[in-house]
Amino acid sequence: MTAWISEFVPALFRQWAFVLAVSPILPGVVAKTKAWVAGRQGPPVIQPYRDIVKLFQKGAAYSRTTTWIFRAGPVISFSAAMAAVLMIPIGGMEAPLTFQGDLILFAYVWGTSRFFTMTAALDTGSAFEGMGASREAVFSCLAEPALFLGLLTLAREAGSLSMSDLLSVGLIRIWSIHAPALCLVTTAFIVVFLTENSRIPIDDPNTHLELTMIHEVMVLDHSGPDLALIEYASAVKFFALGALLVRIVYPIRSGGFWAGGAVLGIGLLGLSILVGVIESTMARLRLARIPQFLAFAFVLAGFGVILTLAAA
Amino acid sequence: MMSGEYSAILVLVVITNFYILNTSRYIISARAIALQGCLLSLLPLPDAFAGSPQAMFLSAGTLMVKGILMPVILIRAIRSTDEFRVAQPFLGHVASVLLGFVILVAAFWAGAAIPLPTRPHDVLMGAVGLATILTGMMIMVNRRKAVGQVIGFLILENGILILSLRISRGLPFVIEMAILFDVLLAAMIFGGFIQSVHETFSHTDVSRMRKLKG
Amino acid sequence: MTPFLICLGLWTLGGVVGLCGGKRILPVSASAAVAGSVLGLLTAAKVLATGDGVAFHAGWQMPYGEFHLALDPLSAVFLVPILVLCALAAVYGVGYLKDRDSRQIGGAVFFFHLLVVSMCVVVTAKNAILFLLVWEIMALVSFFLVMLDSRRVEVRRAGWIYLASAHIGTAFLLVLFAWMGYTAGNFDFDAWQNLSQIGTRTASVWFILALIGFGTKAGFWPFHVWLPEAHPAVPSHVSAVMSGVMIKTGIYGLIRVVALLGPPPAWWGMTLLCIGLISGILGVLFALAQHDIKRLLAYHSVENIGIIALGMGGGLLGMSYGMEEAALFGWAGALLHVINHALFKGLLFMGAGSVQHATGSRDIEKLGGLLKKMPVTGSTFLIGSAAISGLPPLNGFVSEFLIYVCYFKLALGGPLFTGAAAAFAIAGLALIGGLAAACFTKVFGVVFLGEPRTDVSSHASPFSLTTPMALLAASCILIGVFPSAAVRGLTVEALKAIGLGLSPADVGLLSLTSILTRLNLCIGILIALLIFITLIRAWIISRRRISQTVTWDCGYSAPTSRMQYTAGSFVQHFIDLFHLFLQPRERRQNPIGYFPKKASYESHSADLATRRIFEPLFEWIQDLAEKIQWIQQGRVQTYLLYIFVTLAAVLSFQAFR
Amino acid sequence: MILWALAAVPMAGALVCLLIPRRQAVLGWIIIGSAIETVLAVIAGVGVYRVGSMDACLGHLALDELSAFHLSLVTGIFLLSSIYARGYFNQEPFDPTRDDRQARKFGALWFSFLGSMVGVLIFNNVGLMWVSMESTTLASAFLICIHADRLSMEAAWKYLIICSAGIVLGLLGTVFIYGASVSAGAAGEEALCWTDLVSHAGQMNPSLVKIGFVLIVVGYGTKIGLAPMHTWLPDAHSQAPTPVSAVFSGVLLNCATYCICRFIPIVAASTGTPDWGRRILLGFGLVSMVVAAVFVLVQRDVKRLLAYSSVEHMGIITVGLGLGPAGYVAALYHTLNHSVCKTLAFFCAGRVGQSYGTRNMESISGSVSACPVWGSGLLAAILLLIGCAPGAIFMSEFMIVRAGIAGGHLAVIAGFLAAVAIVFCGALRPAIHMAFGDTPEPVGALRGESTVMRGCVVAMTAWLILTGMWIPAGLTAVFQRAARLIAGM
Repeated sequence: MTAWISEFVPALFRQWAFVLAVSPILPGVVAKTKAWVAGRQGPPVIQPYRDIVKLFQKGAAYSRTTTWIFRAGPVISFSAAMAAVLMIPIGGMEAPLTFQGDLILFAYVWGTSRFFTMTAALDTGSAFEGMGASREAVFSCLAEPALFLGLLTLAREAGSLSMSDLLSVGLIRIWSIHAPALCLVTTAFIVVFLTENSRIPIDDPNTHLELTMIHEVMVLDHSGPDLALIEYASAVKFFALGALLVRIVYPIRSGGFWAGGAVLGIGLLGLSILVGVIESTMARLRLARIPQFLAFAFVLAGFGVILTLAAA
Repeated sequence: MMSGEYSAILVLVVITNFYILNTSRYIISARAIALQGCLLSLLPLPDAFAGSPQAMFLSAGTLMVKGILMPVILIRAIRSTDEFRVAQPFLGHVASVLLGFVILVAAFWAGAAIPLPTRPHDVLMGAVGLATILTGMMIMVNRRKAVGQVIGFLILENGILILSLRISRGLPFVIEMAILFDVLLAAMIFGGFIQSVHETFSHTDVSRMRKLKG
Repeated sequence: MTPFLICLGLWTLGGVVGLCGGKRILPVSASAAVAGSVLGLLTAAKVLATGDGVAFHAGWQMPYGEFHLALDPLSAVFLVPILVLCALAAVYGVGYLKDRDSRQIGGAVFFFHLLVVSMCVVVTAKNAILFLLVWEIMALVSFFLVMLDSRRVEVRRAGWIYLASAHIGTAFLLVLFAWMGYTAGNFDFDAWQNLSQIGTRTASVWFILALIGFGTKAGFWPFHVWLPEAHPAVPSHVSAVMSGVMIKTGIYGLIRVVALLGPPPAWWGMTLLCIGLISGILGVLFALAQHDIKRLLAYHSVENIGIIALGMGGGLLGMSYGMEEAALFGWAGALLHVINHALFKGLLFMGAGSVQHATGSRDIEKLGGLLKKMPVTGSTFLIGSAAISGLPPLNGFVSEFLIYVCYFKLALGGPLFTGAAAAFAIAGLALIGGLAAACFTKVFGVVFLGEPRTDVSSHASPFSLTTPMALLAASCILIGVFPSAAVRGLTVEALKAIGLGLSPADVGLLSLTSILTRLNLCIGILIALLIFITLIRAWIISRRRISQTVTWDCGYSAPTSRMQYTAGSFVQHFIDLFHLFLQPRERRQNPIGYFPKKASYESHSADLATRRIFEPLFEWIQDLAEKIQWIQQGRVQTYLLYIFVTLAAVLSFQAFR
Repeated sequence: MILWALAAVPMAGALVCLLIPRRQAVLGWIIIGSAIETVLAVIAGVGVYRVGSMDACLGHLALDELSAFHLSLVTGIFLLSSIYARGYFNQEPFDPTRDDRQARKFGALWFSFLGSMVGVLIFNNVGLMWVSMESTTLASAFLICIHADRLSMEAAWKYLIICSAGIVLGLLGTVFIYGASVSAGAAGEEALCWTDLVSHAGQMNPSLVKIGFVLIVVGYGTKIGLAPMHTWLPDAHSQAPTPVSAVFSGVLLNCATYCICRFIPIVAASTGTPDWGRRILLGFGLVSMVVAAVFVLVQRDVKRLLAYSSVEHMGIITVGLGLGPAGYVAALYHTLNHSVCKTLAFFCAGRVGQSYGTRNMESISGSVSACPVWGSGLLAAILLLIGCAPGAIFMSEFMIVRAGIAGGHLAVIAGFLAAVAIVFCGALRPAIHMAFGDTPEPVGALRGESTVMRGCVVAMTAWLILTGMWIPAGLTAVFQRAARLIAGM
C-alpha cells in the first residue's frame, strides 16, 4: 500500500506540474500562428501565462443576479480538467490514473465541466449567455457520440478500455494494419477537438459580436480569478484533447516521462500551429451548418467502428 | 285413418300457408290459422283410434286452443285495432308467394336430409313441417304490422308441431299439453300487447318503431 | 420476515389513520410510514448482505393461489428504493398536502399508503396469482391518486389513459402467467425454476408477453403514453413515487420472468437494446420540448427506463454470447440505475413540487430566479439534475458507466452484428447523456437562475419539504462518491439471483470490483480537487476587491427580466434539429420591420406515439364502431332475420358435418 | 316437499298481490314473498350440497348442485331487487305503480316472473323447462312496459317477439333431442327427463343431437343475449324500470345459460367428442364479446351501456362453457360475479339516473360527490364489471384465460382479451366522466332512501372485492360440483 502511494502520488503531481506548465503556451502558439499568417507580429507566445497571472491578481465584479452557481462554475470546470488530464498517458508509460473504462470517465468529466459552465452562464440572466449555453448544449451533445465511437474504434483495436492502453505503443502496430480506420478516427477527433475547444470553424473565440459566439459568450460575465480559472481550464482542455490526437497520430515508442513529455509537447505545438492555420484560412460555419459538420464526424467515426469490427 | 287422408291434411296445411301468404286481410289470415289449427288437431287421431286416450285429449286440446281460442283472441285483437288490411310486405305479395314456393321445394330437400328412419308419409310430413316453420319465419320477417308477426309466430309453432310428429311421433302428452297452454297464454299476451301498441302509437306498424337503436 | 410484515402493517395502518384523521393526523401517518420503512429496510439490508432470502407462507383460499411472500436479493434491490423513497415522500407529503381540504388529504394519504404496500407486495410476491392481484391493485390505487384533482378535464383524461394502459398491460401478463402456471402445473414462482427447460420458441413468446405487459408499466416506448399524462396529475410526492419506483416494478417483473426463462437467445437482448435506445432518445427529446416541469420529468422517466433497458439488453446479450463479464456489467448497471433513478427522480419531482407549492406554477416559462428564494430546493434540484444527466461524481454516472463498460466489452468481444449494435448503444448513450444535460441545464437554469420572468410570489419551502430532498441529494452524492461500496452492497447478491451463476471468486465479479475501486479513486481525486480549488479560490477572492454590479447588458440601457433566454428559445435548436420526431406545433410571429412591435415564438410537441399510433388507432376503432351501428338500426323484422339467418348458417356449417 | 314449496310460494305470492288493496303493502309484500322464497332456496341448496340431489313428482321436479346454485342466485337477486324496488318506486315521477291497480298488476307479474324462473330451474324435464322459459318471456314483457310510454312499448314488443321466436327454436331443438332420445330406446315422459337423457346420451343418434343442439343454442341464446340474437337486450334493459333491468340482467340471462348447460353433457356424450359442442359455444361467445365491445364504444345511455356489458359477460360465460371442465368452473364463478356486480351496477345507475333526471352519461358528472353512495357504487360496479382487480370478475376472467391456455385455444384467448380490453377502455371513459368532475346544478334529492339498501350496496361491493381475493372453500366446492354435472360426471 505504502509502496503504491509512494509511486502514485509523485506521478500525480508530476503530471499536473507538466500539464499546468505546458498547456497555456498552446493558445499562445495558436494566436501567434494566426498573427503570423495574417502578417502581424501578434502577442508573444507566453501571453496566456501573463493573462492568467494578471487575472489572478485582479478583483472581481459580480452581477447582482448571480448566485453561488456562477462562482462554482469556474472551479468545477478547472477541477474537472485537472482530473481528466490524469488519465492521459504522457511519455511511454501509463497515466497516473488508469483502469478499464477510464475513457468513459474521461469523456464524462468534460460533461460535468460543461454542465456547470452552462448553468453559470444561465445564472447571469443575460440573453446572450443563455444563447451561448443553448448552442454549447446542442453542439456538444452532437460531438459526444463521435468521440465515443472514435474511442470505441481505438478500444477495439487495442482490446482494452483504458486510455493508457489505447494510446500505447500498440498503436504503431495498428497503424500498420488498420490505417484507414485510424485515419477516420483521427479526422473525427479533429472535428471533436475543434468543437470542444470552441475553435473555428465551429466557434470563433476572437469574435467581438456576442450574437455569434458560443463559448466566449458564456463566460462573458466572469472576471478576475474566476476568469483566470476558466482560461486555464480551457488551456488544459486544449492540452488534454490535443494530447489524445497527437498520441494517435504519433504513437510514442518509449522513453521516460520527461522524454515522452517533450515529444508530446512538440506534437502539441504542431497541433497548435495547425489550429492556427485552420483558423486563419477558414471561415466560421453558419450555425445551421454546424450540426451537419458534426454529423459528418459521427459518420466517419461510425465508419471507423465498422471497419474495425469487420476486420475481426 | 288412411295414409291418403293423412297426406291430404298435410297438403291442406300447405295450402293454408300459401293462402295466408297471399291474403291482404288479417281477419282472413286469422281464419286460415283457425283452419290450420283444426287440421292439426286431426293429426293425433290415428293414435287415438289405436286406443290411446291421451291422443284423444291432445286432439281435443289442439282443436280447442289452436282451432278456436287462439283465432278468437287474434280476431278480437284485430278488431280492436281497426287495422284489417295487411300493409305492403317488404317483399310484396307476389314475391312472397313465390318465395313460399321456393321454401316448399327447399323443405322437401332439407326434410330428406334429416337423419331419421323413413316411415310412410314421413317424407311429406317432414317437408310440410319444415315448410310451415320456414313460412312462419318468413311471415315474421316480412310483415310490417304486429298482427302479421303474431300470425307468423303461430304458423311457426304449428310447423314445429308437425315436425315433432315426423321426428318422434309427437312429444310426451304432459309436455304437449303444457306447450298448448303456454301457446294459449302467449296468444293472449300478444293480443293484449297489440291493443296496447295500438293505444300507445295509434298504429301497429312495428317496422316504424325505430326509436331504440345502436 | 416478521419485520417486513410489520412494515406492511404499519404502512397500512398509517393509510387508514390518514383516511379517518385528515389534516392533523398527517404527521402520525408519516411517522408510521417511516417506522415501517426502517423495519423493512433492515430486513432488506440483511438479505442484501447475506444473500439468504426469507419467506412467508399463509393459507389462502383462491384457486391456484397462495399467500406466499419472500424477500430474496432481487426483491430486496427493488424494495430498498421503494421503502427509502416512499418514506421520504410520506414525510414530504406532510408539508405538501397541508393546504388542501381534509377530504382530499384523507384520500391522498390512504391511497398513497396502499400504493406503497402494494408495491412492496408486488416485489416480494412469490405466487403468480398474488402478484397479478396486487399488480392490479397497484394500478387501481394509483388511478385514484391520479383522480384526486378530478375537477380538471385533463386529469380525467389522464386517469383514463393511465388505467386503460395499465389494464391492457395486465392482459398480457394474464396470458403470460396463466400459460407459465399451466406449463409448470403450479402458480408458485419457486416451482417455476424448471421452466428454463422449455424450448426457445415458447420462452420467446413468453418473453414478448412479458416485454409488453411489464413494459407498459415500466414505460417502454411506445407504451409510455400514460406517463406524461399521469405523472403531472398527481401530487408531487406521489409523482416522485410513481416515477421513481412504481414504474420500476415493471422492470422487476421483466427481470424476474427473464431469470426464469433459461438461456436467452441473442435477439432478446437486441430487442431490449432497441427499445432502450428508442425510449432513451425519444424520451429525452420530448422532455426537451416540454414546458411543464412535471411533464418534462415524466418524459425523463421514459429516458431513464430506456437506459435501464439498455443495461438489461446488454446483460442479456452478454449472457447469450457467454460473455459473463459484459453481462455482469450490464445487469449491475441496470439494477443500480433502478436505485439511482429512484433517488434522483424522486428528488427532482419533490423539487418540482416545492416550486409548485411555492409559486403555484409548473410552467417553467413563468418562473426564474428561484434559487435565491428557495436555496435548499434549488441546490438539491441542481444535484438531482447533475445526477440524472449522468455526470460524475454523482450516482447517475456510476450506473451509466457500468452500462457503457458492458457495451464496450460487447463491442470488443462480440461478433460483427452485436458489435455494431453495441456501437449504436454507445453512441446512443452518449447522445442521451448530452441531451439530458442540455435539458436539465434548461430546467435548472430557467427555473432557478436569472431573474423571475413573471410576477409570481414564492417563499422558502418548509422543513418537511426540504428534509427529504436534502436526504435524497445526500444519497445521490454518497453513491456517486462511493460507487464501489454501493455496487457491491446493493447489487452483487441480486446479480447472483438473476441466474448468472456467479461465485464470489468469479473473474467477472473480480473485474467489476477492481474497476469500481479504481473509479472510486478517480472520483475521490476529483472531489479532493474540487475542495482544494474551492478553498484556494476562496482564499484568493478574500484578498481581492469584490464589487456588485449588473449583468453585462451589451449596452442596452434598460434590460428587463423578460429579455432573458427562455426555455423555448433554449431548446429551439434541438427542436429544429429533431423536427422529424418532435413534430412541434409552432406559433411563430417573426419581427417585421425596423421597429417591430411584437414578436413571439411558441412550440408544443404532442407525444409522437399518442399522436401517430394510439389516437389514430382509437379513432379508427371508434369510427368502425359507429359504422357498425347500422346493424342495429331498430327494425324488429331485421332482428328476427338475424336470428333465422344465424340458425341457417350454423346449421349448415356445423350440424351436418 | 321443499320443491313443491318452492314452486308454490311464487304462485301464492302472485295471488296474494292481486288481493292486497294498498300499493305500499304490495311493495312490502314482494319483499316478504321473495325473502321466503330465498330462504327456501337456500335451505334446499344447502340440503342438496349436504345430502345430494333431490327430486319430487315422479322425477319431473328435481334439484341438483347446478340448479341449486342458480336457484339461490335467482332468489337472492330477486330479493335484493324487491328491496330496491320499494325505494326506487317511491321516487316520483318514476313510479309506474302510482295507483293501487297498477301496483297489484306489478306485484302479480313480479311473482309470476320469479315463479317461471324457479320453474326453469326445478323442472327436471327439459320440455317443461322450455315451457317455463317461454313463460318468463310472457311474464316479464309487461314488466318492461309498465310505464306504457312509446319507448318502453317498443322495447317490450321487440323483447316479446324476438324472444318468442328465439325460444320457439329452442322447442324445436328439444324435439330433436327427444327424437334422439327415442331413437336410443327411451319412451314416454322419461325420454325428456334430464337425468335419463344424460344416462343414455351415449346411444343417441349424434346427427339429431347436433341439429337439436344448434337449435337450442340459437333458441336459448336469444334469451341469453348472444350476438347476433342479442338485439332485444339493450332495448329491454334500458327501458325497463331499474329493478326489472337488474333482474333481467342479473338472473334471467343466467337461467337461459343454465338451460344450455343442461344440454352440454348430452351433446358431448352422444357425439363422442366434446370438441364439436364447445366449438359452437366458443364461436357464439366470442362473437358476442366482440359485438358488445364494439357497441359499448358508442353508447350514450348508462343503462344501455350496462346492457351491452351484459352481452359481453354472457359471451364470456359462453366462452367459459366452451372451454371444458376448467372453463365450466370459471363460467359458473363468472355467472355469480356478473349477477351480483351487474345488479349492483343497475341499482346504482338507476338511482343516480333518478337523481340527475337523465340516463344520458354526458349529462351525468360528479356523481361521487353529488350522491356519494350511489355514485361511488356506480363507479365501483363499473370498475369491477370491466375487470379491475381486486375484483371477483378479474379473477374469473383469469380462470377463463387459464382454462383457454390449458386447452390450447390461444386464438380464442387473444380475441377474448382484445374484446375485454376494448370494453375496458370504452366503459372506463364514461365511468370516469360520470363519477368525477363538476356536478351540474340541478341535482334532485333522492327520496325513499333506506339504510338497508345502502347497506346492500356496500355489502355487494365488499363481497365482490372479497371474493376477488379470497374464495371461501365452500363456494369453490359449489362450483366444482356444479361443473361436474355440466361435464356429465
